[in-house]
Amino acid sequence: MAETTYVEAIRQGIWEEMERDDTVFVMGEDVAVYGGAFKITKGMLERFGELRVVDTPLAESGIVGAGTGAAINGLRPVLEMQFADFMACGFDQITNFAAKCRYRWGQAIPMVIRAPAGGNIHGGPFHSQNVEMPYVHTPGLKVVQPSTAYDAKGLIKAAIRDDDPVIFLEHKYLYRSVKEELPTQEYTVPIGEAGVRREGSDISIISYGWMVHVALEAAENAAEEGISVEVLDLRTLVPLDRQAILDTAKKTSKVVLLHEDTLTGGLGGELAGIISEHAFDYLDGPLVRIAAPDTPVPFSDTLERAFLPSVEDVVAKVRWLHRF
Amino acid sequence: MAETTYVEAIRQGIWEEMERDDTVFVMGEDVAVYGGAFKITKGMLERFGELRVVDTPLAESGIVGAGTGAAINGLRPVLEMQFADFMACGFDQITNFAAKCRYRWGQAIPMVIRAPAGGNIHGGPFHSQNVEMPYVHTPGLKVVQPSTAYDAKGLIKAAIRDDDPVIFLEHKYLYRSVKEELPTQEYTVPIGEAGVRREGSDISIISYGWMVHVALEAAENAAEEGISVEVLDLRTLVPLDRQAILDTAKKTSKVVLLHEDTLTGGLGGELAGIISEHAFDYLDGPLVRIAAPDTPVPFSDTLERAFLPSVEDVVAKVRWLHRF
Amino acid sequence: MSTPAVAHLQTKFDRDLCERFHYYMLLMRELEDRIENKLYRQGKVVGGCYTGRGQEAIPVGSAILSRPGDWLTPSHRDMAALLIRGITPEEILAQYMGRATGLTKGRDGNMHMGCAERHCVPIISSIGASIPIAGGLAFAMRYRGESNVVFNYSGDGASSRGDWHEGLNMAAVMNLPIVYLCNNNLYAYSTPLDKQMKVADIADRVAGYGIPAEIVNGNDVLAIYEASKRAVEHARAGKGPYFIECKTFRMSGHSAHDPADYVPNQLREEWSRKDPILMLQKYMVENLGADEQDFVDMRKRVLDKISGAVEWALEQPFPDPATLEDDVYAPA
Amino acid sequence: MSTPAVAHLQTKFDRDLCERFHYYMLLMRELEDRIENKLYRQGKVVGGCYTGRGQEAIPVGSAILSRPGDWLTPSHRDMAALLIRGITPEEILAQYMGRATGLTKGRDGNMHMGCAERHCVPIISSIGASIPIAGGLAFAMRYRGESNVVFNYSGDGASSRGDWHEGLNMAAVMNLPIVYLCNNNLYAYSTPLDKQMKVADIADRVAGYGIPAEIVNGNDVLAIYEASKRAVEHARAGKGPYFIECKTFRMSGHSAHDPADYVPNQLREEWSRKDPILMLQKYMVENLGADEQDFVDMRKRVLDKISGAVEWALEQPFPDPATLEDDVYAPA
Ligand SMILES: Cc1ncc(C[n+]2csc(CCOP(=O)(O)OP(=O)(O)O)c2C)c(N)n1
Ligand SMILES: Cc1ncc(C[n+]2csc(CCOP(=O)(O)OP(=O)(O)O)c2C)c(N)n1
Ligand SMILES: [Mg+2]
Ligand SMILES: [Mg+2]
Repeated sequence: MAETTYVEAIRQGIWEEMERDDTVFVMGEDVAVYGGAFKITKGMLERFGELRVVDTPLAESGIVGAGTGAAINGLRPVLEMQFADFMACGFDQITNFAAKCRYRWGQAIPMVIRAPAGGNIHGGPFHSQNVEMPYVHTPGLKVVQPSTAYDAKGLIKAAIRDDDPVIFLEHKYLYRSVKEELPTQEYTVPIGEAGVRREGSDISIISYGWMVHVALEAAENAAEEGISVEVLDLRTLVPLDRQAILDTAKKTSKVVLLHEDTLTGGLGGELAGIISEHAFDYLDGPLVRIAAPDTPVPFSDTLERAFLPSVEDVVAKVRWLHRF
Repeated sequence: MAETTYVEAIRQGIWEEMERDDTVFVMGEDVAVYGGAFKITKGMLERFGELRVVDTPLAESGIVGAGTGAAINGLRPVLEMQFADFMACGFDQITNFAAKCRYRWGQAIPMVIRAPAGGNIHGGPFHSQNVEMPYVHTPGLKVVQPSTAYDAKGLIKAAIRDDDPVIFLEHKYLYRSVKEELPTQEYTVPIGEAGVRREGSDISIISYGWMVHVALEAAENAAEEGISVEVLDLRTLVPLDRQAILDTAKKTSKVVLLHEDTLTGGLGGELAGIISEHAFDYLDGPLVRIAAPDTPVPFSDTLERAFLPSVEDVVAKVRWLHRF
Repeated sequence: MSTPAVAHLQTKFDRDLCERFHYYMLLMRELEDRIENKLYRQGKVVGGCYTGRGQEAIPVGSAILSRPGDWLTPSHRDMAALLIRGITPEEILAQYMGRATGLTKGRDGNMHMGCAERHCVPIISSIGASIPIAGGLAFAMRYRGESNVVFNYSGDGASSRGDWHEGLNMAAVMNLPIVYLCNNNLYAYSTPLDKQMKVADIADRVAGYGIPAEIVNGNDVLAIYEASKRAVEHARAGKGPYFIECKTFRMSGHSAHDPADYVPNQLREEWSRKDPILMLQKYMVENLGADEQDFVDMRKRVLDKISGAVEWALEQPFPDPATLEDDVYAPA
Repeated sequence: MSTPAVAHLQTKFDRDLCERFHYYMLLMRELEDRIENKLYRQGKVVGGCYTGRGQEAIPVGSAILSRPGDWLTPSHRDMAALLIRGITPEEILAQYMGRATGLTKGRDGNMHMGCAERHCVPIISSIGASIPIAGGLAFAMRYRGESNVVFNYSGDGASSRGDWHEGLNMAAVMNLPIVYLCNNNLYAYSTPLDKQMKVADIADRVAGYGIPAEIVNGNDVLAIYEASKRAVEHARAGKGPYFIECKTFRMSGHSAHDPADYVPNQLREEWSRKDPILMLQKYMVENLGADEQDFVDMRKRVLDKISGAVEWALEQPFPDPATLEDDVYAPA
């Protein structure tokens, strides 16, 4: 059977939900006629019509606001930000209003904000950022980032069915670099459940997004040196699967926290907080964070490669921690 | 000699810098004629004139952009956000442009964005938030929050002299609740240096802002039970004083990380990351985070009191950790 | 500032309708007065305190036209819009006092209230943010082919915000059924209109969106009613958004703690002569046979209602701290 | 869309000035052509690739009026503005190729470049964000009592952003010396003007700020020069901001990877007949005694310059990874 890419998996997921539920609609810049900057919404205009596939003016705050209003009034918007970086333009609407509706007045906001994020595409400071943390930090939002085509489809479907606002971060580098056969049967992937991608006994790497693949490659390399590495893919950043995080930490007693996002204020700290508080007795070594350095995302290849955590970086730290 | 409040200390600091350097100016909503929602800029219009004390339209992104442009063109803007919560409206300008100018094109942005933050004033979900983390997470920005009148004056002066954009978070509850005698001589407090507020040997509490006072009270109570608590006031959140953080952690081997901000994605995680990685061998107990729960800031007294970390919460955790 | 077009009344305003106007305007006035000048100063109300004193005609003359399926996004000076939608003084007072039975269960405060069932979006504190939200509410109406409309309320200051621009523009491009009621009360906090914008009227700003706009006397409930009627018919008929600029004045400080020294006395005096309640009463006397005694009776009715509500509210429980973490997310 | 007023030329355009126009327009055209159609496809240029093909008259006719103390905030379709400010093809090519000697030292890419010394703010990727920045630059000019001005460049799509609104409004209220050059090229990525706004002209949007606006033929460098001159004089004289809407067309995809199928062929053909370089050449032939051979010579000069620059750029070093963490903060 044919393999489905990550980008196509997301497209299928949205498509299926639009077939299933006519309150679901997509909205954003260039999503209708053009089919979206990354072609996620391609063909939807023709199938679902311009009431449900809506090109907007260039106005992120307006788009998020409109989505939120539509969600209040009974629809299930799936909004596209052309790049995750520009979600910053709708930051107030997302964090100050949408996130708080349920708490303030019991109003559900069943809205998905999709945003192509991440680097390794020579996108530079404005088209490569990992923007999860401000949203992870905002109570009321859920945050998801799939690392595989299977999860991408299952999670976008779950996100659309979810009754809370979900920030759905798609990794641009994974769009076309990962693919797999998908089930013919319908399925969803539950929000809030991490997945063990590789079992291991010496060291755990906890990661998400593209870095899961880096972790798996590093684990493979480490295996050749006799180090058994477990890889946990968080998949959902809010709510975090604390159980899975603590389970793997307790199992291996040595943990590497890996993300593509910059170090300071990144999710690695949150994970360190959880583990160092709740699995302290189990730890046999420092919690090692591997992340991009605290700089804007550089453009040029030599710099971007140095910026992004690499398989070698991970193997080196794994080796070090193993010896600890 | 008369004692100076935190609010007045900031006012004096800005005033002195405006006297010293005529490229310094203040800009924001209601800062000129009205003297600012919290009266920080009171009297400045009369003294410095309307070219240097500028009322703006209601437009946070416009204000931050104008400040950034003015900084590029040789001035040193001190911008006021009426409440830290509304900085969200200028989020793109702050994080995507101002923060990256030096890295992208070597352009200094000597700008201060002042923002009244924090709760305990019955401000509810839109007027009580602790917004530091998205800015802590943005390379290129510095982030400061003083806990005393002395530091407030010294740090605002240092921030104005700093050649990088500084997010200066003022705690609204401290504005009028703390005061002290200030030196008659001019002084600044260096950005990037934490301060030990109380020496202790059993347990360290690392905190900042209003929570430093809560920590000190808790330390006092703990002392009565024979527990010696050290209190470290970070003062600057970016760049963090790693040395001071690791020193106190290594000294006492038991650390409580305390902040008013909500737990998930809060600074406590970052601190846990640093300590669990770089002082692992010294730790004799879990890193304990105390923070507000992951909810919007509630309005009503019963809820807000339950939401905010209290002296009792801290004492209880200190006691627990001491016994560990 | 150009003067509002003199209202040329086309509606036959009957006594019944005018009494409803009168009732809601008076109820808002007296309820806010009680809150600001009594309960706030007595420390019984928590947090800040914003009133729409002098602006009552705006929510009343417009919201009274709303149907159950419509949505409203009031500003912090539109309490009467909530009252008209059936939200009670009891609920409002409990909200102001931070009680568990308030509209936000004590989680939010003062005017930051609304109600999903009665289709009122609680005030969004970020000024201007309600404009795109109104767009989305209206989008859903168009999506389902309804003839409902959104009543969006905001102030002059809001019109400087980027959200205002983005929201108005999208509504125009998408032809959404929204009636914008802008209360131009000459100030945004301490900032006078000429520091907010260079043009004379907010309506001048609206022309650039291709949205019809008109200027009315914001203290004349009859004029607002007529303009709103035109606007609502326009929007219900699928002709898109419509903007009404209501020239008015904030007869109070920005909030209870603000003495508003920055407002010239002359301006305050000038506008106090244009009190919207007095204007309506004059009309009722001159055209509908009402007399002073009617107004005295009405005021008593309103004050009694409020007193009863205050008593009730003061006995309401504060929120149980155990509920602190409820409702951040949907129940699993 | 209303037709631009026919340029009524008041300036005596001499051969020297027209040759400068010609040179910069051609240099931009050919340099971008080399980048997009050769270097990009050869994989020698990193990242995306945006050009201003067909829009060269706009940066040229305006930036040529800039003085050293002025500031420019070009958009991604204004390469000639950089060239006029003295930024070289070498620097631009090194930037596009991500080299250490590019304008951002390889830290940013493609059109996201500028230069502090030559007073060009590098393109801000967040569309619309440059409008408030222009305000701040101009504020500092007024602060110091200079007669300098800011040249701000943006597109039709930008005019829907909140930042555009906030920035224009503040500039109007504060009477700041800014000349806005809006390239209305009918599209924002795939989005045509009628999905961007309901009014016909961007200038209609500007009226609401109290900023004078005029519409010019964006492919006529002489008309742009004249309008810019009026605008610059206005701004230098302390009369505040001035807005010029340049009607033009993007003679390429949004970027190199975009075939722009959504553009009707007819439109493309119509506009290709209005090529700004051909328009200028026609003027020079008819009025200034230029002939084909002059243009052939000029083109050769430009192509030689570019070839030399490409050679140079290809030999430039890539950034040293050791510099990765430099310049995030001021040196201690
Ligand atoms: C985005 C934002 N910035 C600042 C504030 C603080 N603030 C609250 S009300 C107000 C003035 C609003 O003026 P206007 O829109 O004219 O409404 P009015 O209060 O006059 O009815 C300000 C500045 C806010 N709530 N939101
Ligand atoms: C805030 C923001 N949203 C989206 C984008 C993605 N984007 C880049 S250029 C562009 C279209 C810009 O249109 P316009 O302003 O008309 O300029 P043009 O490209 O036509 O010159 C878009 C949507 C962006 N850069 N910034
Ligand atoms: Mg107002
Ligand atoms: Mg365009």
